[in-house]
Amino acid sequence: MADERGPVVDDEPPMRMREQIVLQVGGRLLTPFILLFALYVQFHGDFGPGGGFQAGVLFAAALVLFGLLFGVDRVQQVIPVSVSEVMIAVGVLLYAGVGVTTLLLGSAFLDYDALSAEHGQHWGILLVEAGVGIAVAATMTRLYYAFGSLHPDSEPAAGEHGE
Amino acid sequence: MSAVGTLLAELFAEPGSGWIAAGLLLPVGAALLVALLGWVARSANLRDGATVVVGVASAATVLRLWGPVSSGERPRWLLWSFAPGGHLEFVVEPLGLVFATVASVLWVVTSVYAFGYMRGHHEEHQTRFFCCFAIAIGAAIGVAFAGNLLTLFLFYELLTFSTFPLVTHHQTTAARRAGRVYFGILLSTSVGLFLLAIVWTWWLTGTTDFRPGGILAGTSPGVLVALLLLYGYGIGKAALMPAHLWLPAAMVAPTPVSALLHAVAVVKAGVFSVLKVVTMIFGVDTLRGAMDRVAWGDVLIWIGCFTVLSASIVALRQDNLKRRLAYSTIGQLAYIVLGAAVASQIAAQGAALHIVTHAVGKITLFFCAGAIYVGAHKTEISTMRGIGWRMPFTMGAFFVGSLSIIGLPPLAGAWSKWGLILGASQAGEWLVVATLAASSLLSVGYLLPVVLQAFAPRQGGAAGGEDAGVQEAPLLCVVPLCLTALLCVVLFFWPTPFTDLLSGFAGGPP
Amino acid sequence: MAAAEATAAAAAPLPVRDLAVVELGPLPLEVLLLALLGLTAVVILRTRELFPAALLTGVFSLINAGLFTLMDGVDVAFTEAAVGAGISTVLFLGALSMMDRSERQRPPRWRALLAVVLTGAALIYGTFDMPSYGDPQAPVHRHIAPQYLAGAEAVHIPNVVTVVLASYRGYDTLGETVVVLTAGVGVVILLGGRRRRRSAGVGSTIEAGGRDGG
Amino acid sequence: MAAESVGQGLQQVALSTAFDVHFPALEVVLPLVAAPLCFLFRSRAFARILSAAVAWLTFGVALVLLQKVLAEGTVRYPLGGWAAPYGIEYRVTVAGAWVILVVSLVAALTLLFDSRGSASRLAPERRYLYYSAFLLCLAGLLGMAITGDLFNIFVFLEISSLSSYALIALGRDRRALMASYSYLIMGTIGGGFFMIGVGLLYQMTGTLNVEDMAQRLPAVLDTRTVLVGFAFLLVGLSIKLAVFPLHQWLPNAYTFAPPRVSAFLAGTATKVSYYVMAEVVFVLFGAHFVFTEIGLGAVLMPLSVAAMFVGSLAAIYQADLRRLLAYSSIGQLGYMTLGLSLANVEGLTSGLVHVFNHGVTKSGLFLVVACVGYRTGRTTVRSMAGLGTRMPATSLAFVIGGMSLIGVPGTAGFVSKWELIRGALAAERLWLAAVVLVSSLLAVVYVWRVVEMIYFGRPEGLESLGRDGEPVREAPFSMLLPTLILVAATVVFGLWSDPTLSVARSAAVELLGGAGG
Repeated sequence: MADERGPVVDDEPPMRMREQIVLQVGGRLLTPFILLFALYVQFHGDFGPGGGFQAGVLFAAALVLFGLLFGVDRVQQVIPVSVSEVMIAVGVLLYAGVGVTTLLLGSAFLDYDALSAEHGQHWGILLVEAGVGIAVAATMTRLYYAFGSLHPDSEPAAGEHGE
Repeated sequence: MSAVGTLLAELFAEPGSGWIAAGLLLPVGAALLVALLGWVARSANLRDGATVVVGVASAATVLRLWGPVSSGERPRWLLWSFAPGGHLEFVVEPLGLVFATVASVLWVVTSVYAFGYMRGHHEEHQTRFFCCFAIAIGAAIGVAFAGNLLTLFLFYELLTFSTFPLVTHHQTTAARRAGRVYFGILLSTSVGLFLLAIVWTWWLTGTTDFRPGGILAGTSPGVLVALLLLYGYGIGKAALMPAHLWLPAAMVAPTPVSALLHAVAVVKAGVFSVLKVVTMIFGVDTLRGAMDRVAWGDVLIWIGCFTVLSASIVALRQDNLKRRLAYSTIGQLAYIVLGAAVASQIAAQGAALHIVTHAVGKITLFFCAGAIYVGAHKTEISTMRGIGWRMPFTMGAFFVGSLSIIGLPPLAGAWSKWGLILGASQAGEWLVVATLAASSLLSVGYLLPVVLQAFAPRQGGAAGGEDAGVQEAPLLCVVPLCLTALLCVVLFFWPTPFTDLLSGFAGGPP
Repeated sequence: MAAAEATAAAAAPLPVRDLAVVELGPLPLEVLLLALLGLTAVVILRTRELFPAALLTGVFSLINAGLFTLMDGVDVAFTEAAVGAGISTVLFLGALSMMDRSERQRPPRWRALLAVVLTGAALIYGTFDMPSYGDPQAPVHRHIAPQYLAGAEAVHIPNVVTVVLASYRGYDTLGETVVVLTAGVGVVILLGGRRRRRSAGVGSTIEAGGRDGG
Repeated sequence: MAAESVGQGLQQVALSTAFDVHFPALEVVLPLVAAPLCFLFRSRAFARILSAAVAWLTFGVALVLLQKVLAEGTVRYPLGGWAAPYGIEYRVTVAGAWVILVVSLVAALTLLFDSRGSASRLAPERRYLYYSAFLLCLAGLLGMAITGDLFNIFVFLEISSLSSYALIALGRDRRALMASYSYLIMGTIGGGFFMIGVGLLYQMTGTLNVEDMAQRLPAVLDTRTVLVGFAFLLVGLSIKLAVFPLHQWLPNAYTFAPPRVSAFLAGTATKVSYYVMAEVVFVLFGAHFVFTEIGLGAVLMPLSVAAMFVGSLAAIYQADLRRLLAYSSIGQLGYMTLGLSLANVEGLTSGLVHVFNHGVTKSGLFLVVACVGYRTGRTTVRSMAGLGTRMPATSLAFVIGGMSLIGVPGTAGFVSKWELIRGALAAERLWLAAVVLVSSLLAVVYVWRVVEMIYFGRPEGLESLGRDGEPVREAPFSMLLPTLILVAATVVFGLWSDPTLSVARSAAVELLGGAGG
């Protein structure tokens, strides 16, 4: 174990990877497939293992991998911090929105059968899983932004604010 | 809205309940009015005028209840239940009516005196003072009319809280220290012991209602005596030694407060509660039986006797007039506790009467002490030599009050002391009789020297430099104290309203 | 045995069929993985260097995922692998990049050790009366699960786990999603106000509030 | 209902068409939806108005629910339309409705409190995050009290816990971070224990619905698994409830959190845990098992008494007002758990009525301290010196709230204490009544220290100046109003205790009657 930490522990661990050409090429190739796999897991949750939660994590993992290799900035060009935050809320609201919709349709909260007599369960599950996926992916990405973009010299500011 | 409606309906549902409400609420109204006029309108005269007007109204309301009560009615007012097993209920019976009368009538007198004193002294925060004063009187009337132990306890605590700002009026370090003792003792005894005793009673009987003849019949004698002890010390306002310490400590207060505390509201609420508990929770017969059957059944009597004698001896040694009066009060309060502890009807009546006579006598003495302070700026007895010639009314009243406290005819104190001694001797409590006799001698020893000192011939010519500033206190101070001194005399010749009302109050169910 | 009968009785609504209880003895692979899991845990505890410790937690999660797979909990294993071994390791590393990388020497914490031992002992004690692993008569399999299976079949969703999570217990899953949101809000509250200075250039440091003090 | 539906596939529960059937769901969903909305719109003004509106709405809904429960008995709501043991069911009991009423009331009033004083570590333009976390915490607490499903309790426990860690960490003092961290560690252990307990019980019963589990537990009560599961549930909840000696996270958390957060959490968080504990003890396992067979009373009662004394004693020695109030809370929680450990109607009633009485009192007091902190810039006992004349209303509020902590007759605190004493007597324990009374004398000491400082203390030097360098004056009306409402409630419900007591009593009767399903 002690040997393995060598290249990583050096200063600025994540940054160092930018110079590893093999990793970069491999990562560039892998990322789209991971994203695709995430989508598969998302929508195949009805039939096989998986669902929104796992898909969201996978999706974020792809972004994280990309970020580790090419820098957080590059990821943030695609998904800015503000977008990631918005998507967290959107995911949760999508889920809760399904519930509110069924409730407004006169059935119980989250009673998918209110959506459609025949396919209500399918639609409902699809929608809420999408909500979970969006929320989880966005949250994980946001967490990564929070931790991955910090540097040892950016100590928390001491400033305090009144309102 | 309906709640208010129900309240009003209940208020006048039973005869007399409206008067009870008025008696209780008028002082509260006075407090509000005082606050309004003092803080908002900022008019001292209006404020003080309002106090007197409402005070008179409140006294009249209480006096209005004499008629029905003496004809055997027991007006009651069930307000609401504030806890299961605890209703806020008021019942007017003779003993409570006597106490309420003393409190409300003397409130008016004390108020008038207080105007003179506070203005003569240019005291600050007078509005707060009179506001708390009014609330304290309301609380005292609440104690008097309480229909059960919990209601009594509620107002008992309200009395503690409302008098605290009065005791610590000057907000000095000394006041804070005294306030701590005052509050600490009164609150810890009441919460730690009194409330426990109430809870125990309620556990034993399932009720806390006051009933003629008591509710504890059939309880084992040992428990009864233990309970009696709990009540005796739990009601810290009765100032049994060693729970008496709050009383001398409270002497830092302005004198009208001392008069109120020592003659009217606080201490009397204490001994009244003891008396009421003994007569209407234990029942004198039940208690008598228990005391005879338990070896240490007389323990409260021993404590009472000890308190009487030691307080009197301590009083002998005090040079500060207010402190001497405070210790005298402790001794005199123990009379009433003794009257209750003897557990005979006659002694209980004597004790009840003593609430009245001692109140009138002691308030006179305190008024005098305050008047001396205002007029002569003296607090120590040793410096009062000859002031009687300059303040004849004040010191004359002091003399009358002293004789009443000592218990000499033709002054009111004689009747109550007579009743106590009679009751004790009938019950065979010779220790109590001896103590009362000894205490009378001791009170001669600590009160009359003050008078002698005041009327002693002045040394070194007429206008001694020291006495130059001495003059009679303002009229607002002198008139009330003459009035109370007069009452001491009147009550000797005309005690019948009280004696009639109180006759047989300690007996069983009518 | 009494306990086993009791559990069977508790599952009364369904007739107790005379199923041959398959005694699923511990498989060699499971024993191996469990031993590895324990070993990893001990190594994590003993390591003072935080970097390998963080990586080892990833390993720990992977082994766990393997165990879950063996127990047919594929969905759980999937999650464990993705979250435990993937994202959280990266987050650990990110957090480590801003602090000391080795733990300070500390005296052993006996109270904590005692608490852990007690908890472990209680857990092991609690397993004594559990239904055997894979016992088809276990209450878990007999009380509500059949309804879930039937329900999933009726709507033609083969993955029962998805039906249970998203529909039967969909509200729980909403709650879990909100937990994720809460975590996001918490992190944004605590860390989100800080600006990256080195790579984002000078401009962003002078944004409103500048040093927000997160 | 189970037998007929098996094999039918998805079975649905028909709901009546009236809209108020959805109130149980709305109670939790409202704040749950409002939280991401605040997060989405990133506007402080929007978040502030929305959160206050939602809190008052939940209060209104809670009122309606309570009335409904009292009139019609337990209100059930099948989430997702799935019947009880299969889906998650909201089961609004009297006790649950009572607790959500307290939680939403305290939330509504603390959100009404002008936040000018609560300087936090958030920059003004990011304050919407605060409201988002606050709403999440509210949703979590409401969800815990309203749900009838053990795992669902855990989920909402996590929501409320996580958000409260974030909220506490927002305190202006840097020590807030450490306080939040240690609460996080303890809270996570507590939550984890609860989860383990739920898992073990699920193993033995195959269900997560509280009532269903309660029916199936008696058959397996003598197994070691159930026993251990019960222990884990109880210890986990005890941590969240700050039962002595698991209380150590509480003082720092309440001391360093932003003022309004202290006020909110002090009035609600532990109270909800109390309700869940009562539910686990009386509904899930039943008083007979818990108290007769296991003898929990022999453990919980001494611990409660210890908490009463240790908490109050520690409060006496605190220099910081909020820490003083926090230790006082530990003592007051002791009264509540003592009531629970008596396992009779009076005892449980006292605990449940104290949920309201203490919640209102303590939140009011924390708001008083917030007012003082806003004007003086400090929250030490010293900072109260001489406030009696300069902040008369605030000072009076503290005195009244303090009296309620002591249990002075006429305040709400007395009502709870009286009921507790009744409980002790009903359990034939006169000494316990004496202990309760003596312990309240300790409250006199710590309250009186502050009161003396208010009316007798003399500010020295710069202490007479507020934080803006000007003389200290009365707090602004927008801060005073909610504070005074809470404090006035302690007097109103101290004198007019019929409504609070009767609800608490029916809740207690219901919980005790729920033994064994």
